[in-house]
Amino acid sequence: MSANYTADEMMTVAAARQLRDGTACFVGIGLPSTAANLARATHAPGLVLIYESGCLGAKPDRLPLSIGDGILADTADSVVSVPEVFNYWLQPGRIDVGFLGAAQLDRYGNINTTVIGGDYTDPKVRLPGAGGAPEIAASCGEVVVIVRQSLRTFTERVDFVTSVGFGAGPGDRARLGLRGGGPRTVITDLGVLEADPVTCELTLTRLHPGVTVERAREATGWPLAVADDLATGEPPTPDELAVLRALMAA
Amino acid sequence: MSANYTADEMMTVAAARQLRDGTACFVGIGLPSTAANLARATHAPGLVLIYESGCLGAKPDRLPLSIGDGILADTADSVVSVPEVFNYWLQPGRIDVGFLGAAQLDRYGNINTTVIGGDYTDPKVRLPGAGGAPEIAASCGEVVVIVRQSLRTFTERVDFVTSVGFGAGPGDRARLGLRGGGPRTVITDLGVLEADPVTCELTLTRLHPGVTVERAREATGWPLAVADDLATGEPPTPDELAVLRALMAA
Amino acid sequence: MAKLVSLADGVAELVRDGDTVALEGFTHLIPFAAGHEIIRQGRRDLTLVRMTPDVIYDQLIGAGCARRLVFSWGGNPGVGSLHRFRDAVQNSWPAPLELEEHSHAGMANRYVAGASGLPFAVLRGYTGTDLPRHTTNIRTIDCPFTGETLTAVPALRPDVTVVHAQRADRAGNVQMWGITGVQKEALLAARRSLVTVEEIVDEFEPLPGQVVLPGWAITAVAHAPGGAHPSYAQGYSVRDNDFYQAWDEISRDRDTFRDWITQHVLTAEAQA
Amino acid sequence: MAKLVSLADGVAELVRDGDTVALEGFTHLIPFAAGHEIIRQGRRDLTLVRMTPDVIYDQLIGAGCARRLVFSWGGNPGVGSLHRFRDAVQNSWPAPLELEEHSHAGMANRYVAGASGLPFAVLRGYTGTDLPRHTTNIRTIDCPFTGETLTAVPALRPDVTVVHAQRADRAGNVQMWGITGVQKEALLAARRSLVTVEEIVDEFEPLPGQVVLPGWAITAVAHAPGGAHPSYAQGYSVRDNDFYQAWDEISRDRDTFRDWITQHVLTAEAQA
Repeated sequence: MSANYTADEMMTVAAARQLRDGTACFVGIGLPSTAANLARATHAPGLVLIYESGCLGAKPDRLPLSIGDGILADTADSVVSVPEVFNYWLQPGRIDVGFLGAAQLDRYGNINTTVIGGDYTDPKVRLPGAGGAPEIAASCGEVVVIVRQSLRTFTERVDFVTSVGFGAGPGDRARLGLRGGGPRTVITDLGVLEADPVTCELTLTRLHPGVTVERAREATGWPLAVADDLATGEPPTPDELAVLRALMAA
Repeated sequence: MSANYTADEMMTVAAARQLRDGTACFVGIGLPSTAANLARATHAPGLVLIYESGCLGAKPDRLPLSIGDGILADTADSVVSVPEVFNYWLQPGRIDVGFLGAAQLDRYGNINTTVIGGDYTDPKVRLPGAGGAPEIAASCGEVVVIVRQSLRTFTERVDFVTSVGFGAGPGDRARLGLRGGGPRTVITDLGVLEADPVTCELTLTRLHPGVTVERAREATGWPLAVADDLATGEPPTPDELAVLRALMAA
Repeated sequence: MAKLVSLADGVAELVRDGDTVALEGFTHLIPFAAGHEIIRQGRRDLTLVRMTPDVIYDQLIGAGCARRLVFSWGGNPGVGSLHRFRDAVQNSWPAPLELEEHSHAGMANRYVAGASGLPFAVLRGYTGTDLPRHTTNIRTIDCPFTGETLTAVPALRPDVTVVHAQRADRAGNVQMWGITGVQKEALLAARRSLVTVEEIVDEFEPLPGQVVLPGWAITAVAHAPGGAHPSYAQGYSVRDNDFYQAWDEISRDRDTFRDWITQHVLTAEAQA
Repeated sequence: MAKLVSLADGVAELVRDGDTVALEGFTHLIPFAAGHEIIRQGRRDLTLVRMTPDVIYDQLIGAGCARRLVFSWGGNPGVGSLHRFRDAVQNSWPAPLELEEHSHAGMANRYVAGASGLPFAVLRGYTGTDLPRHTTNIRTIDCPFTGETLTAVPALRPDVTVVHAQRADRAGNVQMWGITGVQKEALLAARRSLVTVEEIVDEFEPLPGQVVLPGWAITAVAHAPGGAHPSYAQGYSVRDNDFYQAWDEISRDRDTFRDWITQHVLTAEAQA
């Protein structure tokens, strides 16, 4: 079977579907922004996009190229200062969904975007760091992670905890005083993982069309939990694909 | 001698003269606002007027009737939120002069605008309270108090410390961590008192024309310190009077 | 999304007996119409919160709606004292009024903490004054880096905040401009919110100095043209300074006050 | 009142070896021209502070100006890594670079505390992450009212903050609009400040979304048209996304980088 769409397109469409109309979503640049704008252009026209540059309710008609793209300010309901976006909007838990990427992710959805290998002061690879992620992970109603699944990213243990998922398991978020719901969903190029409500462990619940459980297991650095009722997701609709490609081309 | 001006006019003119061009002044409504606007219309065109409603650099061409008068926002360099005016502008000590009134004042310039007589929960007279005054008194480079001098206002002990002057005397402001210079000058309808640099006690240094030391002593509820080089101030100039009366009439 | 409601329905649904209620507006944009509706609906035992309880709170206190007042400056701006406020404090009429008293800086920061989802705010304030003697809501806190002692005040979290603004659109977004005071913080600090507006429009014209509050952060919006009177709404009305003067006379006497409330509030129709 | 100065004089007078320097601007209004002038004047041992050290700090670090970096996200936005930053961290080239690393929320609040004259800020942040293991500048603090434990970070007080804005008037007042990020706080937190502007005008036309910084709170203003390139100044220029892409290639190799700096910074004239 050869699909007429790429794995990245499937991942973006699956992420977009995750967003409900009328909710507020804290969006980073790249895959999250693409998915959120796709959602807004398809099933969720009332999705409120919030960018850490201070743009509340941005309505770009093309994909912004940075979180400070002029089109975000031009189309926002309100442009506020960076301290305000974190203090008045993110911190009190007003934002329903936070979208995060990851360089490394563990089975409890803890995220590393800081350093890989070596130690902190002498790392093998120095990554950009935290940005807004620690507090997005802490305070949003729930977190959706978008990341390509591979042994490099899905690791038994992250080298640095930049953003907390479920910590070491059940009860940890409450113990740490993290008030948001945490990384309930991880969307990859292979399928969708959801945090088990009891164990908090990321569990494969859906495969994208044409992907096998074995391929997902091989791309995971820990023994992957698989849902009993593992489903196969719907491929992108022609409409989703058309809108996504138009967004990417604009 | 019968002057062609009132004691209140003399007081306002004396207060206006206290303000140097190019400084920033935190202004309350009433006598302080009148004096500050008189200064701006005469010798201090570059005086920066700051109102607690959030108006920075207001340039009203008539006297505002409240600290939230529309003319303040219309003519301000910048209108900011109330939290911002207190946190970013007043608290860090950016404002050179704070202008305060008083219902009671003691010899160390401590001010009461809260309750008079009885006790706090069952006062003889309930006054408006603190407003911005405690932090103006704490944080401005210096404080100028404008108040009519009488036994009722100039009291041995204030019934309630709403805003701290020099506390109980030398060293108290530093001990309390108050970073502004405190009430260096008190302008009354009888003359001008200045805080003694050593004792911090308010000392009569200038009388308005036609006022005697005896009258000032009789209007003071403590043994009034009088400067050795007590001077008599200049009466309002015709220009000062004309501008003041035009402001009051507009 | 904010619901568009009538003022009467908005107050009926959002303001409840015993609530902690903040009506904010710094001289400009004071929500008088909403205050009158609260009086008309006979709310009782309210904890009224406001930096500058002026004529609107004098009316609510005199009408017997309040049990407690949290504030920083209670006067009739540019005129003098609030007689109903004084009568309540000095003579417990029509009911005793508990006071919790702060400075402006403290109140503003308490709203900021509430809006920020923090339990307290830190400031340089109150030190050396008698204010901390009369409430447990002014404490000290030490800087964990320098050891310096500062002041802490607890967050304000009103059950409901009511503000007045110039415009809303049909999605319940709110636009205000001119002196916008502490309204954004007071609204975001509250569990529920009601915004009365001069006008409901299809689309906002962007304006210098505007503050836009997203509809998804507001509970309800009510059309109440002239709802700031005798305060004003920049671009729509000017302050009725004569009324503030007249209030001094009206409010001095209990009977005159009661007559005024009966005539101008109780038997008046809710707007819109 | 802010002095009007040339960019070269402004940097010479306000930015000193060993200083803690913040160049702020959130994607929009990044003060590149000022950064280049700092490189040209050969400043050394700077502690560079910035929420998002991107290409401008990659250049300063690669040129050997920095000893230390205080930041929350170091990357080339939309492109990838900063190669000079990585080379400094991983290989100490051209000099070792100490890091103090925070989150955006932490950095933003550190500037707020600095602007507010407070020694520290309180937030809900960092909890459970590995960030507090690597600096003593992330601590806990207990609410004196609820007992809840929160996070404290110390105020940022740069020796000098540099920002770019659209306009100044002849009194040194500054007007910026669009995404204004954390610039007001960064500027007010600093002991000295330099603002570069696209244009100097007689009078500002009021604009929606504008932030006006009074000249009396600014040390100096320099006319530097195009001074945000390859970032942008809304109303004056658009972001040069191609340059950000090209930087990835230029900065990958030490020699290519040195050649670029020599040609485009060191031997270029200061603007205006």
